[in-house]
Amino acid sequence: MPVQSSQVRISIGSRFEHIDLIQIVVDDALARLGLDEDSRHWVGIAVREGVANAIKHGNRQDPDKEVEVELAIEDDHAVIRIEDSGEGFDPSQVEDPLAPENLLKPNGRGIFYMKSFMDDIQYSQRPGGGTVVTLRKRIGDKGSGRGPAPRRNQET
Amino acid sequence: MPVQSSQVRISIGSRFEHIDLIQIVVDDALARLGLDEDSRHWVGIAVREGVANAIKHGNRQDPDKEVEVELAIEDDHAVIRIEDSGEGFDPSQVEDPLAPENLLKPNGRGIFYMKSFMDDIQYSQRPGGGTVVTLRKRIGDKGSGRGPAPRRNQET
Amino acid sequence: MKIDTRHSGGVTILEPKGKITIGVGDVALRDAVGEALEAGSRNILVNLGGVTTIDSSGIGELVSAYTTVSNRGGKLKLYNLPDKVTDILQITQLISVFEVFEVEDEAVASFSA
Amino acid sequence: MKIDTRHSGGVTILEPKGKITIGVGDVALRDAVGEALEAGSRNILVNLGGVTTIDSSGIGELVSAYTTVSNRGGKLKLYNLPDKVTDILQITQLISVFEVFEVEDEAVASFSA
Ligand SMILES: Nc1ncnc2c1ncn2[C@@H]1O[C@H](COP(=O)(O)OP(=O)(O)O)[C@@H](O)[C@H]1O
Ligand SMILES: Nc1ncnc2c1ncn2[C@@H]1O[C@H](COP(=O)(O)OP(=O)(O)O)[C@@H](O)[C@H]1O
Repeated sequence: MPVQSSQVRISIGSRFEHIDLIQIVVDDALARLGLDEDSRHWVGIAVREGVANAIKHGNRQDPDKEVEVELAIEDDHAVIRIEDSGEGFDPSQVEDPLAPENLLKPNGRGIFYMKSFMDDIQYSQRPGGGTVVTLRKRIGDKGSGRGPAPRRNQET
Repeated sequence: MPVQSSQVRISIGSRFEHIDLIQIVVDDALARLGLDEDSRHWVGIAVREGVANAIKHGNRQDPDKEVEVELAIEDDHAVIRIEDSGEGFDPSQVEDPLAPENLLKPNGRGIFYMKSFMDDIQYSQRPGGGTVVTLRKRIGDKGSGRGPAPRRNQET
Repeated sequence: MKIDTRHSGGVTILEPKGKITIGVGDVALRDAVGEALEAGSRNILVNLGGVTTIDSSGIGELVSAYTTVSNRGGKLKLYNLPDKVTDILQITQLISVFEVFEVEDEAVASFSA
Repeated sequence: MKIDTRHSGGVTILEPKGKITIGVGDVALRDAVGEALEAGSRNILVNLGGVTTIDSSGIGELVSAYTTVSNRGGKLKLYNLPDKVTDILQITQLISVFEVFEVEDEAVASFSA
Protein backbone atom coordinates (compact mmCIF):
# COMPACT_ATOMS: atom_id res chain seq x y z
CA MET A 1 0.00 0.00 0.00
CA PRO A 2 1.76 3.17 -1.09
CA VAL A 3 1.72 6.23 1.14
CA GLN A 4 -0.29 8.78 -0.73
CA SER A 5 -1.36 12.22 0.18
CA SER A 6 -4.85 13.51 -0.48
CA GLN A 7 -6.57 11.37 -3.07
CA VAL A 8 -10.06 12.71 -3.16
CA ARG A 9 -11.78 15.73 -1.69
CA ILE A 10 -15.48 16.46 -1.71
CA SER A 11 -17.18 19.65 -0.64
CA ILE A 12 -20.88 19.87 -0.05
CA GLY A 13 -23.24 22.61 0.96
CA SER A 14 -24.51 21.95 4.49
CA ARG A 15 -27.57 19.86 3.68
CA PHE A 16 -28.33 16.46 5.17
CA GLU A 17 -29.36 15.11 1.77
CA HIS A 18 -25.74 15.29 0.63
CA ILE A 19 -24.67 12.77 3.27
CA ASP A 20 -25.66 9.84 1.04
CA LEU A 21 -23.34 11.10 -1.63
CA ILE A 22 -20.39 11.25 0.75
CA GLN A 23 -21.12 7.73 1.92
CA ILE A 24 -21.23 6.52 -1.68
CA VAL A 25 -17.87 8.09 -2.47
CA VAL A 26 -16.24 6.73 0.65
CA ASP A 27 -17.69 3.30 0.00
CA ASP A 28 -16.43 3.25 -3.56
CA ALA A 29 -12.96 4.41 -2.55
CA LEU A 30 -12.71 1.86 0.26
CA ALA A 31 -13.94 -0.93 -1.98
CA ARG A 32 -11.11 -0.15 -4.36
CA LEU A 33 -8.71 -0.39 -1.42
CA GLY A 34 -10.03 -3.90 -0.82
CA LEU A 35 -12.00 -3.26 2.36
CA ASP A 36 -14.76 -5.82 2.76
CA GLU A 37 -18.43 -4.90 2.61
CA ASP A 38 -19.13 -5.22 6.32
CA SER A 39 -16.23 -3.02 7.31
CA ARG A 40 -17.29 -0.50 4.70
CA HIS A 41 -20.77 -0.42 6.17
CA TRP A 42 -19.43 0.56 9.58
CA VAL A 43 -16.94 3.08 8.26
CA GLY A 44 -19.73 4.52 6.13
CA ILE A 45 -21.93 5.01 9.18
CA ALA A 46 -19.08 6.63 11.11
CA VAL A 47 -18.47 9.01 8.21
CA ARG A 48 -22.19 9.84 8.09
CA GLU A 49 -22.01 10.81 11.77
CA GLY A 50 -18.99 13.03 11.24
CA VAL A 51 -20.60 14.77 8.29
CA ALA A 52 -23.95 15.08 10.07
CA ASN A 53 -22.22 16.78 13.01
CA ALA A 54 -20.32 19.11 10.67
CA ILE A 55 -23.60 20.07 8.95
CA LYS A 56 -25.69 20.32 12.10
CA HIS A 57 -23.47 21.52 14.93
CA GLY A 58 -20.61 23.00 12.89
CA ASN A 59 -22.25 24.83 10.02
CA ARG A 60 -25.73 24.91 11.59
CA GLN A 61 -27.28 23.76 8.34
CA ASP A 62 -26.33 26.92 6.49
CA PRO A 63 -26.37 25.59 2.91
CA ASP A 64 -23.84 28.25 1.87
CA LYS A 65 -21.27 26.90 4.30
CA GLU A 66 -19.33 23.97 3.02
CA VAL A 67 -18.37 20.73 4.66
CA GLU A 68 -15.19 19.35 3.21
CA VAL A 69 -14.33 15.66 3.27
CA GLU A 70 -10.89 14.45 2.33
CA LEU A 71 -9.98 10.83 1.69
CA ALA A 72 -6.37 9.79 1.85
CA ILE A 73 -4.24 6.78 2.47
CA GLU A 74 -1.60 7.27 5.12
CA ASP A 75 0.63 4.31 5.89
CA ASP A 76 -1.79 1.41 5.85
CA HIS A 77 -4.83 3.38 6.95
CA ALA A 78 -7.69 4.94 5.12
CA VAL A 79 -7.95 8.42 6.57
CA ILE A 80 -11.11 10.47 6.30
CA ARG A 81 -11.00 14.10 7.38
CA ILE A 82 -14.23 16.02 7.81
CA GLU A 83 -14.06 19.79 8.20
CA ASP A 84 -16.62 22.44 8.96
CA SER A 85 -16.39 26.16 9.57
CA GLY A 86 -18.35 26.26 12.81
CA GLU A 87 -17.45 27.54 16.24
CA GLY A 88 -15.82 24.35 17.42
CA PHE A 89 -16.40 22.58 20.72
CA ASP A 90 -14.54 20.78 23.45
CA PRO A 91 -14.81 17.03 22.80
CA SER A 92 -13.72 16.26 26.37
CA GLN A 93 -16.98 17.81 27.61
CA VAL A 94 -19.17 15.45 25.62
CA GLU A 95 -21.24 13.19 27.83
CA ASP A 96 -21.07 9.40 27.83
CA PRO A 97 -24.18 8.08 26.06
CA LEU A 98 -23.88 4.80 27.99
CA ALA A 99 -24.26 6.50 31.37
CA PRO A 100 -27.62 5.48 32.86
CA GLU A 101 -28.89 9.07 32.92
CA ASN A 102 -28.15 9.42 29.18
CA LEU A 103 -29.29 6.04 27.94
CA LEU A 104 -32.76 7.22 26.98
CA LYS A 105 -31.72 10.56 25.54
CA PRO A 106 -32.65 11.09 21.90
CA ASN A 107 -29.18 12.32 20.98
CA GLY A 108 -25.54 12.33 21.99
CA ARG A 109 -24.48 9.09 20.28
CA GLY A 110 -22.76 10.41 17.15
CA ILE A 111 -19.20 10.70 18.45
CA PHE A 112 -19.69 7.40 20.25
CA TYR A 113 -20.67 5.76 16.94
CA MET A 114 -17.49 7.09 15.34
CA LYS A 115 -15.34 5.82 18.20
CA SER A 116 -17.03 2.45 18.03
CA PHE A 117 -16.68 1.93 14.29
CA MET A 118 -13.29 3.40 13.51
CA ASP A 119 -9.82 2.41 14.63
CA ASP A 120 -9.08 5.97 15.65
CA ILE A 121 -10.80 9.35 15.84
CA GLN A 122 -9.17 12.69 16.57
CA TYR A 123 -10.61 16.17 16.87
CA SER A 124 -8.69 19.30 16.04
CA GLN A 125 -9.29 22.98 15.35
CA ARG A 126 -9.29 24.16 11.79
CA PRO A 127 -6.79 26.98 11.36
CA GLY A 128 -9.34 29.49 10.05
CA GLY A 129 -11.96 28.43 12.63
CA GLY A 130 -14.07 25.31 12.63
CA THR A 131 -13.68 21.67 13.51
CA VAL A 132 -11.74 18.87 11.88
CA VAL A 133 -12.49 15.28 12.78
CA THR A 134 -10.04 12.72 11.47
CA LEU A 135 -11.22 9.13 11.21
CA ARG A 136 -8.80 6.27 10.60
CA LYS A 137 -9.44 2.71 9.53
CA ARG A 138 -6.77 0.13 9.00
CA ILE A 139 -6.81 -1.37 5.51
CA GLY A 140 -5.99 -5.02 5.16
CA ASP A 141 -7.77 -5.62 8.43
CA LYS A 142 -10.47 -8.08 7.39
CA GLY A 143 -12.48 -7.60 10.57
CA SER A 144 -13.20 -10.29 13.06
CA GLY A 145 -16.77 -11.35 12.44
CA ARG A 146 -20.07 -9.84 11.51
CA GLY A 147 -20.20 -6.97 13.94
CA PRO A 148 -17.96 -4.03 14.62
CA ALA A 149 -15.64 -4.31 17.60
CA PRO A 150 -17.14 -1.99 20.19
CA ARG A 151 -14.12 0.11 20.98
CA ARG A 152 -14.05 3.10 23.25
CA ASN A 153 -11.10 5.45 23.18
CA GLN A 154 -10.50 7.67 26.11
CA GLU A 155 -8.53 10.24 24.12
CA THR A 156 -10.03 12.94 21.94
CA MET B 1 -36.32 23.79 -9.09
CA PRO B 2 -34.58 26.43 -6.97
CA VAL B 3 -31.58 28.27 -8.37
CA GLN B 4 -28.67 27.13 -6.30
CA SER B 5 -25.02 27.90 -6.48
CA SER B 6 -22.36 25.24 -6.06
CA GLN B 7 -23.81 22.17 -4.41
CA VAL B 8 -21.02 19.67 -4.54
CA ARG B 9 -17.36 19.81 -5.49
CA ILE B 10 -15.01 16.87 -5.85
CA SER B 11 -11.27 17.00 -6.35
CA ILE B 12 -9.27 14.01 -7.43
CA GLY B 13 -5.64 13.36 -8.11
CA SER B 14 -5.11 12.87 -11.86
CA ARG B 15 -5.64 9.12 -12.07
CA PHE B 16 -8.01 7.40 -14.44
CA GLU B 17 -9.22 5.07 -11.71
CA HIS B 18 -10.92 8.01 -9.98
CA ILE B 19 -13.23 8.54 -12.95
CA ASP B 20 -15.64 5.88 -11.70
CA LEU B 21 -16.02 7.77 -8.47
CA ILE B 22 -16.91 10.99 -10.26
CA GLN B 23 -19.47 9.15 -12.34
CA ILE B 24 -21.00 7.63 -9.22
CA VAL B 25 -21.31 11.03 -7.54
CA VAL B 26 -22.81 12.66 -10.60
CA ASP B 27 -25.21 9.78 -11.05
CA ASP B 28 -26.36 9.96 -7.46
CA ALA B 29 -26.82 13.72 -7.61
CA LEU B 30 -28.76 13.57 -10.88
CA ALA B 31 -30.95 10.74 -9.61
CA ARG B 32 -31.95 12.95 -6.70
CA LEU B 33 -32.85 15.67 -9.20
CA GLY B 34 -35.20 13.19 -10.83
CA LEU B 35 -33.25 12.56 -14.03
CA ASP B 36 -34.16 9.16 -15.48
CA GLU B 37 -31.65 6.33 -15.68
CA ASP B 38 -31.04 6.52 -19.42
CA SER B 39 -30.34 10.23 -19.38
CA ARG B 40 -28.03 9.71 -16.42
CA HIS B 41 -26.12 7.09 -18.36
CA TRP B 42 -25.39 9.54 -21.16
CA VAL B 43 -24.54 12.42 -18.88
CA GLY B 44 -22.29 10.06 -16.95
CA ILE B 45 -20.40 9.14 -20.09
CA ALA B 46 -20.03 12.79 -21.08
CA VAL B 47 -18.67 13.59 -17.63
CA ARG B 48 -16.23 10.67 -17.90
CA GLU B 49 -14.93 12.18 -21.15
CA GLY B 50 -14.47 15.60 -19.63
CA VAL B 51 -12.64 14.20 -16.62
CA ALA B 52 -10.54 11.86 -18.78
CA ASN B 53 -9.43 14.83 -20.90
CA ALA B 54 -8.62 16.88 -17.80
CA ILE B 55 -6.51 14.01 -16.43
CA LYS B 56 -4.84 13.08 -19.72
CA HIS B 57 -4.44 16.24 -21.78
CA GLY B 58 -4.77 18.83 -19.02
CA ASN B 59 -2.83 17.45 -16.06
CA ARG B 60 -0.92 14.86 -18.09
CA GLN B 61 -1.69 12.20 -15.52
CA ASP B 62 0.36 13.88 -12.82
CA PRO B 63 -1.30 12.38 -9.72
CA ASP B 64 -0.31 15.43 -7.68
CA LYS B 65 -2.32 17.72 -9.93
CA GLU B 66 -5.98 17.86 -9.12
CA VAL B 67 -8.99 17.74 -11.35
CA GLU B 68 -11.90 19.56 -9.80
CA VAL B 69 -15.50 18.77 -10.62
CA GLU B 70 -18.32 21.01 -9.50
CA LEU B 71 -21.99 20.12 -9.63
CA ALA B 72 -24.56 22.85 -9.47
CA ILE B 73 -28.10 23.58 -10.46
CA GLU B 74 -28.50 26.76 -12.45
CA ASP B 75 -32.02 27.63 -13.51
CA ASP B 76 -33.42 24.28 -14.60
CA HIS B 77 -30.12 22.77 -15.67
CA ALA B 78 -27.69 20.47 -13.97
CA VAL B 79 -24.32 22.09 -14.55
CA ILE B 80 -21.10 20.13 -14.29
CA ARG B 81 -17.83 22.06 -14.42
CA ILE B 82 -14.59 20.16 -14.86
CA GLU B 83 -11.33 21.99 -14.27
CA ASP B 84 -7.70 21.06 -14.75
CA SER B 85 -4.46 23.00 -14.38
CA GLY B 86 -2.98 22.16 -17.77
CA GLU B 87 -1.81 24.36 -20.59
CA GLY B 88 -5.17 24.72 -22.25
CA PHE B 89 -5.97 24.30 -25.94
CA ASP B 90 -8.01 25.85 -28.68
CA PRO B 91 -11.24 23.87 -29.03
CA SER B 92 -11.91 25.42 -32.44
CA GLN B 93 -8.86 23.55 -33.77
CA VAL B 94 -10.19 20.13 -32.80
CA GLU B 95 -10.89 17.95 -35.81
CA ASP B 96 -14.27 16.49 -36.71
CA PRO B 97 -14.22 12.78 -35.85
CA LEU B 98 -16.95 12.14 -38.44
CA ALA B 99 -14.81 13.40 -41.33
CA PRO B 100 -13.92 10.42 -43.54
CA GLU B 101 -10.19 10.85 -42.93
CA ASN B 102 -10.76 10.69 -39.15
CA LEU B 103 -13.35 7.96 -38.96
CA LEU B 104 -10.85 5.17 -38.31
CA LYS B 105 -8.61 7.13 -35.94
CA PRO B 106 -8.27 5.62 -32.48
CA ASN B 107 -8.94 8.93 -30.75
CA GLY B 108 -10.48 12.34 -31.13
CA ARG B 109 -14.04 11.47 -30.12
CA GLY B 110 -14.12 12.74 -26.52
CA ILE B 111 -15.36 16.26 -27.12
CA PHE B 112 -17.74 14.90 -29.73
CA TYR B 113 -19.19 12.53 -27.12
CA MET B 114 -19.76 15.45 -24.76
CA LYS B 115 -21.46 17.50 -27.46
CA SER B 116 -23.65 14.56 -28.39
CA PHE B 117 -24.78 13.69 -24.89
CA MET B 118 -25.21 17.07 -23.25
CA ASP B 119 -27.53 19.96 -24.02
CA ASP B 120 -24.62 22.36 -24.01
CA ILE B 121 -20.85 22.35 -23.61
CA GLN B 122 -18.58 25.37 -23.23
CA TYR B 123 -14.82 25.66 -22.90
CA SER B 124 -13.11 28.45 -21.03
CA GLN B 125 -9.72 29.28 -19.55
CA ARG B 126 -9.20 28.87 -15.87
CA PRO B 127 -7.99 32.15 -14.35
CA GLY B 128 -4.81 30.66 -12.89
CA GLY B 129 -4.13 28.60 -16.03
CA GLY B 130 -5.84 25.44 -17.16
CA THR B 131 -9.07 24.47 -18.82
CA VAL B 132 -12.67 24.55 -17.65
CA VAL B 133 -15.30 22.61 -19.51
CA THR B 134 -18.89 23.33 -18.51
CA LEU B 135 -21.51 20.71 -19.31
CA ARG B 136 -25.21 21.45 -19.06
CA LYS B 137 -28.19 19.13 -19.01
CA ARG B 138 -31.76 20.22 -18.70
CA ILE B 139 -33.56 18.67 -15.75
CA GLY B 140 -37.19 17.75 -16.14
CA ASP B 141 -36.44 16.80 -19.72
CA LYS B 142 -37.48 13.18 -19.72
CA GLY B 143 -35.59 12.37 -22.92
CA SER B 144 -37.20 11.29 -26.12
CA GLY B 145 -36.59 7.55 -26.32
CA ARG B 146 -33.86 5.10 -25.63
CA GLY B 147 -30.97 6.83 -27.33
CA PRO B 148 -29.32 10.17 -26.87
CA ALA B 149 -30.23 12.85 -29.35
CA PRO B 150 -27.15 13.21 -31.54
CA ARG B 151 -26.64 16.92 -31.32
CA ARG B 152 -23.73 18.84 -32.73
CA ASN B 153 -23.07 22.36 -31.63
CA GLN B 154 -20.99 24.57 -33.81
CA GLU B 155 -19.93 26.90 -31.02
CA THR B 156 -17.14 26.14 -28.55
CA MET C 1 -36.90 5.49 3.36
CA LYS C 2 -40.60 4.75 3.55
CA ILE C 3 -42.81 3.37 6.29
CA ASP C 4 -45.79 1.10 5.79
CA THR C 5 -48.34 0.80 8.56
CA ARG C 6 -50.63 -2.18 9.07
CA HIS C 7 -52.64 -3.75 11.87
CA SER C 8 -52.73 -7.24 13.35
CA GLY C 9 -54.59 -8.41 16.47
CA GLY C 10 -54.95 -4.95 18.00
CA VAL C 11 -51.32 -4.10 17.30
CA THR C 12 -50.11 -1.38 14.92
CA ILE C 13 -47.16 -2.65 12.92
CA LEU C 14 -44.76 -0.09 11.42
CA GLU C 15 -42.44 -1.27 8.67
CA PRO C 16 -39.71 1.20 7.83
CA LYS C 17 -37.70 0.33 4.73
CA GLY C 18 -34.23 1.68 3.90
CA LYS C 19 -32.22 4.15 5.91
CA ILE C 20 -33.34 5.65 9.20
CA THR C 21 -30.91 8.53 9.09
CA ILE C 22 -30.69 12.20 9.92
CA GLY C 23 -32.90 14.62 8.04
CA VAL C 24 -35.24 12.21 6.33
CA GLY C 25 -35.70 8.75 7.79
CA ASP C 26 -35.65 9.89 11.38
CA VAL C 27 -38.51 12.34 10.83
CA ALA C 28 -40.53 9.74 8.94
CA LEU C 29 -40.34 7.36 11.90
CA ARG C 30 -41.43 10.07 14.32
CA ASP C 31 -44.39 10.93 12.09
CA ALA C 32 -45.50 7.32 11.74
CA VAL C 33 -45.41 6.76 15.50
CA GLY C 34 -47.23 10.05 16.04
CA GLU C 35 -49.98 9.03 13.66
CA ALA C 36 -50.40 5.64 15.31
CA LEU C 37 -50.78 7.32 18.72
CA GLU C 38 -53.24 9.87 17.31
CA ALA C 39 -55.29 7.01 15.90
CA GLY C 40 -55.54 5.66 19.44
CA SER C 41 -53.10 2.81 19.14
CA ARG C 42 -51.06 1.98 22.22
CA ASN C 43 -49.58 -1.32 21.06
CA ILE C 44 -46.92 -0.50 18.52
CA LEU C 45 -44.57 -2.95 16.91
CA VAL C 46 -41.73 -1.95 14.59
CA ASN C 47 -40.53 -4.44 11.99
CA LEU C 48 -36.90 -3.49 11.42
CA GLY C 49 -36.31 -6.19 8.81
CA GLY C 50 -36.19 -3.70 5.95
CA VAL C 51 -33.80 -1.26 7.61
CA THR C 52 -30.39 -1.13 5.95
CA THR C 53 -28.75 1.67 7.89
CA ILE C 54 -29.58 3.34 11.17
CA ASP C 55 -27.43 6.26 12.25
CA SER C 56 -27.29 7.85 15.70
CA SER C 57 -30.23 10.11 14.83
CA GLY C 58 -32.21 7.06 13.78
CA ILE C 59 -31.41 5.32 17.05
CA GLY C 60 -32.35 8.53 18.83
CA GLU C 61 -35.72 8.53 17.11
CA LEU C 62 -36.29 4.92 18.08
CA VAL C 63 -35.55 5.84 21.71
CA SER C 64 -37.82 8.90 21.47
CA ALA C 65 -40.58 6.80 19.99
CA TYR C 66 -40.17 4.32 22.82
CA THR C 67 -40.41 6.97 25.53
CA THR C 68 -43.28 8.83 23.83
CA VAL C 69 -45.33 5.66 23.55
CA SER C 70 -44.49 4.63 27.13
CA ASN C 71 -45.48 8.08 28.43
CA ARG C 72 -48.86 7.65 26.79
CA GLY C 73 -49.31 4.35 28.55
CA GLY C 74 -48.48 2.28 25.51
CA LYS C 75 -45.76 -0.12 24.47
CA LEU C 76 -43.33 -0.01 21.57
CA LYS C 77 -41.54 -3.22 20.73
CA LEU C 78 -39.18 -4.32 17.97
CA TYR C 79 -38.85 -7.45 15.87
CA ASN C 80 -37.05 -8.94 12.90
CA LEU C 81 -33.78 -7.11 13.51
CA PRO C 82 -31.08 -7.29 10.84
CA ASP C 83 -27.70 -8.24 12.31
CA LYS C 84 -26.34 -4.75 11.80
CA VAL C 85 -29.21 -3.19 13.75
CA THR C 86 -28.72 -5.71 16.56
CA ASP C 87 -25.03 -4.79 16.62
CA ILE C 88 -25.88 -1.13 17.06
CA LEU C 89 -28.44 -1.75 19.78
CA GLN C 90 -25.81 -3.82 21.56
CA ILE C 91 -23.07 -1.22 21.26
CA THR C 92 -25.36 1.55 22.46
CA GLN C 93 -26.59 -0.74 25.27
CA LEU C 94 -30.17 -0.15 24.21
CA ILE C 95 -30.77 -3.81 23.51
CA SER C 96 -31.95 -4.31 27.12
CA VAL C 97 -34.22 -1.25 26.97
CA PHE C 98 -36.30 -2.51 24.07
CA GLU C 99 -38.36 -5.66 24.02
CA VAL C 100 -37.06 -7.46 20.97
CA PHE C 101 -38.64 -10.43 19.16
CA GLU C 102 -37.57 -12.59 16.29
CA VAL C 103 -40.86 -13.20 14.53
CA GLU C 104 -44.09 -11.29 14.17
CA ASP C 105 -46.51 -13.81 15.71
CA GLU C 106 -44.56 -13.99 18.90
CA ALA C 107 -44.21 -10.20 19.00
CA VAL C 108 -47.93 -9.60 18.40
CA ALA C 109 -48.90 -12.23 20.99
CA SER C 110 -46.67 -10.58 23.61
CA PHE C 111 -49.00 -7.56 23.77
CA SER C 112 -51.91 -9.64 25.01
CA ALA C 113 -49.82 -11.73 27.41
CA MET D 1 -13.78 -5.19 -16.83
CA LYS D 2 -12.70 -8.69 -17.75
CA ILE D 3 -12.51 -10.47 -21.08
CA ASP D 4 -13.19 -14.14 -21.65
CA THR D 5 -11.86 -15.78 -24.78
CA ARG D 6 -13.31 -18.90 -26.36
CA HIS D 7 -13.35 -20.60 -29.74
CA SER D 8 -16.13 -21.78 -32.02
CA GLY D 9 -15.82 -23.12 -35.60
CA GLY D 10 -12.41 -21.54 -36.26
CA VAL D 11 -13.47 -18.21 -34.79
CA THR D 12 -12.01 -16.62 -31.67
CA ILE D 13 -14.78 -15.09 -29.59
CA LEU D 14 -13.88 -12.31 -27.15
CA GLU D 15 -16.39 -11.49 -24.47
CA PRO D 16 -15.62 -8.28 -22.60
CA LYS D 17 -17.75 -7.69 -19.51
CA GLY D 18 -18.34 -4.34 -17.84
CA LYS D 19 -16.83 -1.03 -18.82
CA ILE D 20 -14.52 -0.50 -21.77
CA THR D 21 -13.17 2.80 -20.56
CA ILE D 22 -9.94 4.74 -20.42
CA GLY D 23 -7.07 3.36 -18.39
CA VAL D 24 -8.34 -0.13 -17.73
CA GLY D 25 -10.94 -1.61 -20.04
CA ASP D 26 -9.44 -0.17 -23.19
CA VAL D 27 -6.04 -1.76 -22.53
CA ALA D 28 -7.64 -5.11 -21.68
CA LEU D 29 -9.37 -5.19 -25.05
CA ARG D 30 -6.14 -4.38 -26.89
CA ASP D 31 -4.34 -7.15 -25.02
CA ALA D 32 -7.02 -9.74 -25.76
CA VAL D 33 -7.02 -8.95 -29.46
CA GLY D 34 -3.20 -9.00 -29.50
CA GLU D 35 -3.16 -12.43 -27.89
CA ALA D 36 -5.69 -13.81 -30.36
CA LEU D 37 -3.55 -12.55 -33.27
CA GLU D 38 -0.39 -13.99 -31.68
CA ALA D 39 -2.12 -17.34 -31.37
CA GLY D 40 -2.68 -17.23 -35.13
CA SER D 41 -6.36 -16.38 -35.14
CA ARG D 42 -7.59 -14.15 -37.96
CA ASN D 43 -11.31 -14.56 -37.44
CA ILE D 44 -12.21 -12.53 -34.38
CA LEU D 45 -15.65 -11.94 -33.06
CA VAL D 46 -16.45 -9.64 -30.16
CA ASN D 47 -19.56 -10.32 -28.09
CA LEU D 48 -20.50 -6.89 -26.72
CA GLY D 49 -23.52 -8.20 -24.79
CA GLY D 50 -21.81 -7.77 -21.42
CA VAL D 51 -20.56 -4.24 -22.02
CA THR D 52 -22.28 -1.65 -19.85
CA THR D 53 -20.32 1.45 -20.77
CA ILE D 54 -18.01 2.29 -23.62
CA ASP D 55 -16.30 5.68 -23.61
CA SER D 56 -14.46 7.33 -26.48
CA SER D 57 -11.25 5.50 -25.58
CA GLY D 58 -13.13 2.23 -25.64
CA ILE D 59 -14.57 3.03 -29.05
CA GLY D 60 -11.06 4.02 -30.13
CA GLU D 61 -9.75 0.64 -29.02
CA LEU D 62 -12.49 -1.12 -30.93
CA VAL D 63 -11.51 0.82 -34.04
CA SER D 64 -7.80 0.08 -33.44
CA ALA D 65 -8.56 -3.58 -32.97
CA TYR D 66 -10.52 -3.55 -36.21
CA THR D 67 -7.70 -1.95 -38.22
CA THR D 68 -4.99 -4.08 -36.58
CA VAL D 69 -6.84 -7.28 -37.41
CA SER D 70 -7.61 -6.06 -40.96
CA ASN D 71 -3.94 -5.15 -41.50
CA ARG D 72 -2.99 -8.69 -40.60
CA GLY D 73 -5.41 -10.02 -43.19
CA GLY D 74 -8.04 -10.95 -40.65
CA LYS D 75 -11.55 -9.86 -39.79
CA LEU D 76 -13.00 -8.44 -36.60
CA LYS D 77 -16.78 -8.46 -36.30
CA LEU D 78 -19.23 -7.57 -33.54
CA TYR D 79 -22.42 -9.15 -32.26
CA ASN D 80 -24.98 -8.96 -29.48
CA LEU D 81 -24.81 -5.18 -29.09
CA PRO D 82 -26.63 -3.60 -26.15
CA ASP D 83 -28.83 -0.69 -27.25
CA LYS D 84 -26.48 1.84 -25.70
CA VAL D 85 -23.50 0.50 -27.64
CA THR D 86 -25.52 0.58 -30.86
CA ASP D 87 -26.43 4.19 -30.12
CA ILE D 88 -22.79 5.11 -29.77
CA LEU D 89 -21.74 3.32 -32.94
CA GLN D 90 -24.49 5.18 -34.72
CA ILE D 91 -23.57 8.59 -33.36
CA THR D 92 -19.89 8.07 -34.19
CA GLN D 93 -20.92 6.75 -37.64
CA LEU D 94 -18.90 3.61 -37.04
CA ILE D 95 -21.93 1.35 -37.38
CA SER D 96 -21.26 1.04 -41.13
CA VAL D 97 -17.57 0.33 -40.60
CA PHE D 98 -18.12 -2.75 -38.47
CA GLU D 99 -19.92 -5.89 -39.53
CA VAL D 100 -22.53 -6.29 -36.85
CA PHE D 101 -24.65 -9.40 -36.09
CA GLU D 102 -27.46 -10.09 -33.72
CA VAL D 103 -26.71 -13.67 -32.70
CA GLU D 104 -23.59 -15.77 -32.38
CA ASP D 105 -24.44 -18.55 -34.87
CA GLU D 106 -25.04 -16.11 -37.66
CA ALA D 107 -21.87 -14.18 -36.80
CA VAL D 108 -19.67 -17.31 -36.66
CA ALA D 109 -21.14 -18.62 -39.94
CA SER D 110 -20.36 -15.32 -41.69
CA PHE D 111 -16.61 -16.00 -41.47
CA SER D 112 -16.90 -19.13 -43.63
CA ALA D 113 -19.34 -17.62 -46.12
N1 LIG E 1 -18.47 19.56 14.27
C1 LIG E 1 -18.94 20.00 15.44
N2 LIG E 1 -18.97 21.32 15.72
C2 LIG E 1 -19.45 21.79 16.89
N3 LIG E 1 -19.92 20.99 17.87
C3 LIG E 1 -19.92 19.66 17.67
C4 LIG E 1 -19.44 19.09 16.45
N4 LIG E 1 -19.55 17.74 16.54
C5 LIG E 1 -20.09 17.49 17.74
N5 LIG E 1 -20.31 18.63 18.45
C6 LIG E 1 -20.86 18.76 19.82
O1 LIG E 1 -20.75 17.51 20.46
C7 LIG E 1 -22.03 17.05 20.92
C8 LIG E 1 -22.12 15.54 20.82
O2 LIG E 1 -22.15 15.13 19.46
P1 LIG E 1 -22.68 13.70 19.09
O3 LIG E 1 -22.05 12.70 19.98
O4 LIG E 1 -22.47 13.53 17.65
O5 LIG E 1 -24.23 13.72 19.44
P2 LIG E 1 -25.41 14.61 18.84
O6 LIG E 1 -24.95 15.11 17.51
O7 LIG E 1 -26.56 13.67 18.77
O8 LIG E 1 -25.62 15.73 19.82
C9 LIG E 1 -23.02 17.79 20.04
O9 LIG E 1 -24.27 17.94 20.66
C10 LIG E 1 -22.32 19.13 19.82
O10 LIG E 1 -22.54 19.98 20.92
N1 LIG F 1 -8.58 19.58 -20.85
C1 LIG F 1 -7.79 19.65 -21.94
N2 LIG F 1 -6.58 20.25 -21.88
C2 LIG F 1 -5.79 20.34 -22.97
N3 LIG F 1 -6.11 19.83 -24.17
C3 LIG F 1 -7.31 19.21 -24.31
C4 LIG F 1 -8.20 19.09 -23.20
N4 LIG F 1 -9.30 18.45 -23.64
C5 LIG F 1 -9.10 18.18 -24.95
N5 LIG F 1 -7.91 18.63 -25.36
C6 LIG F 1 -7.35 18.57 -26.71
O1 LIG F 1 -8.40 18.31 -27.62
C7 LIG F 1 -8.12 17.12 -28.36
C8 LIG F 1 -9.39 16.37 -28.68
O2 LIG F 1 -9.95 15.85 -27.49
P1 LIG F 1 -11.01 14.68 -27.58
O3 LIG F 1 -12.04 15.03 -28.58
O4 LIG F 1 -11.45 14.42 -26.19
O5 LIG F 1 -10.21 13.43 -28.15
P2 LIG F 1 -8.98 12.63 -27.53
O6 LIG F 1 -8.94 12.89 -26.07
O7 LIG F 1 -9.27 11.21 -27.86
O8 LIG F 1 -7.77 13.15 -28.24
C9 LIG F 1 -7.14 16.35 -27.51
O9 LIG F 1 -6.33 15.48 -28.27
C10 LIG F 1 -6.34 17.45 -26.86
O10 LIG F 1 -5.32 17.92 -27.73
